[in-house]
Amino acid sequence: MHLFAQDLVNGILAGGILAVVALGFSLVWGIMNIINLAHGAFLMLGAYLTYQLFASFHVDPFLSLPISFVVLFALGYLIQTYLINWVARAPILTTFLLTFGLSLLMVNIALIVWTGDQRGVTTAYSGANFTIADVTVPWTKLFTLLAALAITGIMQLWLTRSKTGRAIRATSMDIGAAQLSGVRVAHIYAIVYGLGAGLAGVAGTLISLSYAVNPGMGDPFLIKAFVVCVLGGLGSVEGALIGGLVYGIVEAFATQLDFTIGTQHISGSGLQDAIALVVLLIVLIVRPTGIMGKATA
Amino acid sequence: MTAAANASRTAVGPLVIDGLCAGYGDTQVLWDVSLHVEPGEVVALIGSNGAGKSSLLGAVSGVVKTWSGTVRYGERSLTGLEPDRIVVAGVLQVPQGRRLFGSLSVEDNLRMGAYLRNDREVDADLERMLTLLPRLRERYDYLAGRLSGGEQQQVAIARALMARPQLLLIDEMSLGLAPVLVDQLVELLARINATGVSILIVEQDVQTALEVSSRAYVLETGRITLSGPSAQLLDDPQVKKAYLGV
Amino acid sequence: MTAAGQTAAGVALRITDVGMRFGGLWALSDVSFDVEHGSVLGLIGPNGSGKTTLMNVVSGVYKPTTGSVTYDGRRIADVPTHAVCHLGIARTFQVVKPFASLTVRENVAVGAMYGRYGGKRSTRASFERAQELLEFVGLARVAERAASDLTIPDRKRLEVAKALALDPDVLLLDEVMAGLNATEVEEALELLRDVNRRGVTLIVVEHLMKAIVSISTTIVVLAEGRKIAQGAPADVLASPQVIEAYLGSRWVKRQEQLRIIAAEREEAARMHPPEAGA
Amino acid sequence: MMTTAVLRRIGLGGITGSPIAIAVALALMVVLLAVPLGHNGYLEIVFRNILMYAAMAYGWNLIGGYTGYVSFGQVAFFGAGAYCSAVLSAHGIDNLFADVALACVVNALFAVVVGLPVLRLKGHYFAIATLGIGLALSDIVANLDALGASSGLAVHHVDEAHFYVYYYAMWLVALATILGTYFIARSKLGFAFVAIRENEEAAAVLGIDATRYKITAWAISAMMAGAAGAVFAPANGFLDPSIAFSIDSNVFPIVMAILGGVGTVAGPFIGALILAGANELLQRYFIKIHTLFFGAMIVIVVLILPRGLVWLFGLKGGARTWLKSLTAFKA
Amino acid sequence: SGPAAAAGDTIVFGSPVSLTGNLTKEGHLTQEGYELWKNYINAHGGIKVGGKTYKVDIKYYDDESKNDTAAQLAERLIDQDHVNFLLGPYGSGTSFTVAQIAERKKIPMVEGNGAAEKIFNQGFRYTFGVLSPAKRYLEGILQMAKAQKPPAQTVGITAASDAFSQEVAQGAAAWANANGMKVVYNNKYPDTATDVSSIISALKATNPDVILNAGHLQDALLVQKGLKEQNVMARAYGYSVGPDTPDFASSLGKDANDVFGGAQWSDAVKYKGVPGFYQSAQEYAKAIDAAYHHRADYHNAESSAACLAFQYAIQRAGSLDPEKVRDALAKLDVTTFYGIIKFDSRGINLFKPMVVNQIQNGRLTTVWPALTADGKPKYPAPPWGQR
Ligand SMILES: Nc1ncnc2c1ncn2[C@@H]1O[C@H](COP(=O)(O)OP(=O)(O)OP(=O)(O)O)[C@@H](O)[C@H]1O
Ligand SMILES: Nc1ncnc2c1ncn2[C@@H]1O[C@H](COP(=O)(O)OP(=O)(O)OP(=O)(O)O)[C@@H](O)[C@H]1O
Ligand SMILES: [Mg+2]
Ligand SMILES: [Mg+2]
Repeated sequence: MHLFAQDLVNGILAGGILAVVALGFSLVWGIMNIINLAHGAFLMLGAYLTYQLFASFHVDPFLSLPISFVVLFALGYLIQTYLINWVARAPILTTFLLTFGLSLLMVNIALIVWTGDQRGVTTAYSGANFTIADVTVPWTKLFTLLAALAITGIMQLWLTRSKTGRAIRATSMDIGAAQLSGVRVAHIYAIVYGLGAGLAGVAGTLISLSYAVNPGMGDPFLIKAFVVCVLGGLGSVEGALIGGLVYGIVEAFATQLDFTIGTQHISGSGLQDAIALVVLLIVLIVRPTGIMGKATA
Repeated sequence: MTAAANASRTAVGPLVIDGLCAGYGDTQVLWDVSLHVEPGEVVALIGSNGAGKSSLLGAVSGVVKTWSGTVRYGERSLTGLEPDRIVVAGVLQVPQGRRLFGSLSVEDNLRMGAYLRNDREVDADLERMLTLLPRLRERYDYLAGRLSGGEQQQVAIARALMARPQLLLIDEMSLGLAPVLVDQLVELLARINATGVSILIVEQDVQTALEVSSRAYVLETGRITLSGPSAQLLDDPQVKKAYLGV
Repeated sequence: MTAAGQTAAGVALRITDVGMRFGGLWALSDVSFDVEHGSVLGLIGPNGSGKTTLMNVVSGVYKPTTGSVTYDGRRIADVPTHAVCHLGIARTFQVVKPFASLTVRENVAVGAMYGRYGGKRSTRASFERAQELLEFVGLARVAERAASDLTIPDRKRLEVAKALALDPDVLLLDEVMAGLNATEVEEALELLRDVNRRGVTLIVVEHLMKAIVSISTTIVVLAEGRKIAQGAPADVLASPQVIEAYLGSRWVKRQEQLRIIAAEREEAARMHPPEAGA
Repeated sequence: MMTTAVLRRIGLGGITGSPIAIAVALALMVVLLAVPLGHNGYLEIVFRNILMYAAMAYGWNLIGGYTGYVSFGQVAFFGAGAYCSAVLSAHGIDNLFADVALACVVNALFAVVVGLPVLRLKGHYFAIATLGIGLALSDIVANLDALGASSGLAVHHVDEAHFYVYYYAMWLVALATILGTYFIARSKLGFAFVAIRENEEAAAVLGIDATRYKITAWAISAMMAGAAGAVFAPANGFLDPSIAFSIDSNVFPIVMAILGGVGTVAGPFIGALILAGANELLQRYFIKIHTLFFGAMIVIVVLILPRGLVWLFGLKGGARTWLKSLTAFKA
Repeated sequence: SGPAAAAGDTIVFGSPVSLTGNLTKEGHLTQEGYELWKNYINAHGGIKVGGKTYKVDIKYYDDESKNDTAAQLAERLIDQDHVNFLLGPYGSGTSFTVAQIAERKKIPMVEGNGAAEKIFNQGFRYTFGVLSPAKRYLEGILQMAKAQKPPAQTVGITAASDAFSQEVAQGAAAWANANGMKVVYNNKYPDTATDVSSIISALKATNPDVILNAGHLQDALLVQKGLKEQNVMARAYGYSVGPDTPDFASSLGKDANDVFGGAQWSDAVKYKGVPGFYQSAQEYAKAIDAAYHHRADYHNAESSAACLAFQYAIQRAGSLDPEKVRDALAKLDVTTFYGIIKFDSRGINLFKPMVVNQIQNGRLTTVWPALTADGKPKYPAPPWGQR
């Protein structure tokens, strides 16, 4: 029972981070129809930025959250405006390839700048924790979860309530009609891509607190972002949050599973990914557009 | 942010198209087209399918690139501007096929029409639209993509009106609409026009088009072949034969 | 003229108490009527009254929430969408859906290959049939073009050709004449009459009253998902309920004008019998 | 209807493909017959991999290009095919024909079983579900001791002197996928696939049983990938999940197809040749930063040739058309 | 088609190595080890082979940390670049696939970075590994813990799912079982794990005396942070890979203290090598520091040792003929700064012991076996926050 509660907590805490990772990816995909393979690289840059600020100027990682967001938003905005925008309306596979190239570029530039060394952000309070009812909760992860909730909340409000948010959603449905309503599509796209990058940067900052910082660190998160955003429903903010939490919890519980098939003993923790993916498939079969996805007209 | 939003709804000047040529890829579809719409006027553009009517409206609203010739609106040249800049200039298009934002609610679609406006009267205008088109009030929270064809056409017109345009370009307004609804829209156009908005209307229902307009142009395979007061064209034997099926 | 194509007798389609609900909205409720073999049924009604929805129910795309549709006694809801055309029912889409990257001829040929014969017709025979139909609907001149290049009326023609390629007994036409001008509508009507003469039962949805009146044997009027009138064209169009819900006063006025013009012409013709015309 | 919109934007060409492109592809195939004569084992591997990726690209093209179901899971079939060979080898059967035959049978069954639920999904959801299948299968194999778990299995292979058999076997698999694609594209089957891609609802109304044909396309494409995997395993001599289900084998065929030109018969080949050639040169001259240059190259190619390399061949109007193409997709 | 004779009077070695990908750091350390040896040899005149002196050159390619790429590049080094011999890549997976190519092409390879015994159980004749096998990596820590008072009695193991880590974990579990310790937890996590909290929760619930992790640097960091976050209290914490690499201490700061690491080598070992290269660990460490400005790490040393195996074997063979050099390698038995280099019939070096290091106040100190140690193990570990 205690382990059950602990796993639930572990899963929720891990899921919060995954939600932030998936959020920006999901928006860019859902709104611009671009599968942004550079998302992992943005995340990595966010983590390095946090590391560098921490190592050189002792900036607390939580304080560098807004810095990561702004810097990566700007980077994303520029990349969209000067590179991706040239093929923004090209088939989805073309932009897929372009972002693949961009990702290789950024990862390898990072490799030159920071080398392949593993870096870490270890603050004075890192690892600090409290225990209630036998369940241990690390403070940093709790704050990370709260930050994730706040970020998704703000995003959700902004997308549904603000004028720009509405224009973003409209543009995702019909570029031509949006233009005829006075929307400057290139600008909207740059904002969305910037947002995606900015959110990846924020995720990178949060991740740097628990995960080793290195140039290739984005890859496993990118794959999880794929799954989480589809699990929750593409382009949906609540979807990313719920998808992230479901994924985190499933992974946590998968760890404690054990199978025996004939003489073969299989531990669930080795199968974490497979179990999470089977859950994804089941969800999609029951709800073909994800947990929060709406069937489009 | 925008001139259009806060400016008066009276048209700033005539729309003057001069020697316009345009096309898609290598195929030219418009040949040396010249026409004008005076402030406060309702002008109809008629022609058979594929004549280039939609392309002409597109060239004005910036979605079709012009090859040569000019489009001027009042003091401003619209030639080669991006569509969103043309909206800023006060020229709004109701596109053929409605092009609603399918997964946005009716309300959000209407609010998108007011995207460039920063004034405080947006809500009041919204209310006015709902009074004008009561069906929209019933469907206010619906996703636009779920509406029937006719309901969608109403949303499309209302959306354009939400921008408080000075010149409205309407493509195939009556397409797929019940006769009773066409009546309502015709009245609606008259009322909009009465507030000083000029209208350039493209219509397959030539009868209706000529009834609501004061002047009309006939476009045939990309060229203007005939123009004049609508009443006169209604009686023109050529027009009768080709477009009215009489 | 309206009954020109009536050959076989008996009920082809029987629509019984059909209701269709989307979320909280009943797009159709308690709709019942029969369609005779060889007849032309005109289906009209205000926008959003459920005409397209009914077409979707009849063609097996939607399963109705209540009631049933039978074709020659068979319940359509029990037949998967793709197999409905094996029964002999074909339909067009209001929003035309050509296979954009295929040529016009290929579009029609696909229908011929799979349609009524469920993939048993050979590729060659299918292309031959496609060619015949393209000539029939007047698209032979653009047979090699990509369907996405067609103008809207040509797309509507293509839509009809595709449906005909299924060799249907019943053809459901959803606003295939919208966007055509009066002259083009005449041509289209001629085509449909021809189809009907060949024994195909038609259900026609249109907002062009002139077209509906001139082709239908019976008209059914829907409003807010309910049937509000059914009968011969003249009777239905005179119904005050239909005028109020659908036709509108301007239409009535215009009809009045047309009748006066016609009467005047007749009068004039009586006074001055036509000789060489003028 | 998402799928249709997406795929229309992919800009897939006519159904049968241009005869010139097919001729180019076949001519390339004939030239490739000569590779083993050079007695350069490395080049042989390079070209064998090109053939392998090409076979997978054609497999992908059938379900992703023709039928409109963009799959990121072809590697699952590749891996399954590879493990078929490994298992046969573990049972003392070293016969490429048996390997390929088993891989085809197993993959066809696998495709049907998985396809029934998965092919009900549309567009992005389908893509990710298929990505998931590849990852999950990799994970599962990594935990099965019978398949060597994560430490892998040695697969028996012939000695150095006879190594060319793998090359020619892969050549035959690639040829089969090209010809298969060509004939399917011209058949009734091909028309059913394209109709489903363009509009599944409209296809159903024309009498096409979408479920059945989607599964057919998926199964054939699975066999294509599986056959490539079945030849790869003994040629590589060793198999572990990271090799059998590598991201490269998943992404490269797609990258090659796009770089060369999606929906063309010659595209994947040209794409594969250019990628392999570029990689070769970059590895040679920029050892430490070759991946950086590789990334830069992809970015540049996409920006200057957004429709793929093959598009250059049919270019009419020279530089002017090309300049126009640069802004064709601009937002 | 054998390789062409060395170009002019240079012996060319080839190595695919991880310059990018997730083993980049380890790949760089490997390359440093190779380069240090090459520079030493060339600065000291070269290698004498049957009366002629050869300079050495090493050709590298980037295998991107991918098993199949490594094999492909090995093939290229042999067929295209005509290298004389192969030096191993980094990692067991890549070493395995490259070994296969070496076998097929009959080109000897000596590797210092693939410790999985699976590589040596295939009957390969041309592959030699200078390192102790994977199963030994954590044995030393268990021996050490068992020798403490009171002796540690229970062990909990977490392991990455790759071949090397799995062998390490199995080796440790087997040793523990054979020596009267109880394995209370033994579970694996995927290589791509981004969060290991639940494994740690389960581990914590079994309350072991010794916690071992078999994995690589990246997951070692993740696990160490996780242990602190969940306040897991054990007497000793040991890693197969991690503490020996400077990154471990630099990224964890104080939290890295008192952690044990199994190592192939440390700069505290006291071997006395034969002439021809740096003869002691201390000289070697100084040279690494001078060249690369960091403390010598065992990846450096084992990589240099692989080169040394070739150096002595070539000298003894008196020829560059692959077959003769292979035979000389098989018979090799020398002691170097790195320890004894001698291969069993399968080609792996079972003759060199491992050492145990511990991070004490930020410094890597060798604590086991007592003979080579330059410090005493700090045991049991103090609670978190007091390090
Ligand atoms: N996006 C496009 N690409 C290529 N050709 C086009 C495009 N749009 C229209 N055309 C062609 O341009 C010509 C004029 O088309 P346009 O839509 O302007 O005519 P229209 O008069 O509006 O006809 P309709 O009554 O059918 O709306 C037609 O031949 C059409 O095929
Ligand atoms: N898939 C759907 N989901 C929800 N509501 C729907 C759906 N399809 C139609 N509706 C609703 O059902 C009602 C009837 O729509 P339908 O398309 O059948 O009307 P129609 O009579 O064909 O109108 P029109 O003449 O404008 O084409 C409309 O109010 C519409 O909003
Ligand atoms: Mg038009
Ligand atoms: Mg309808």
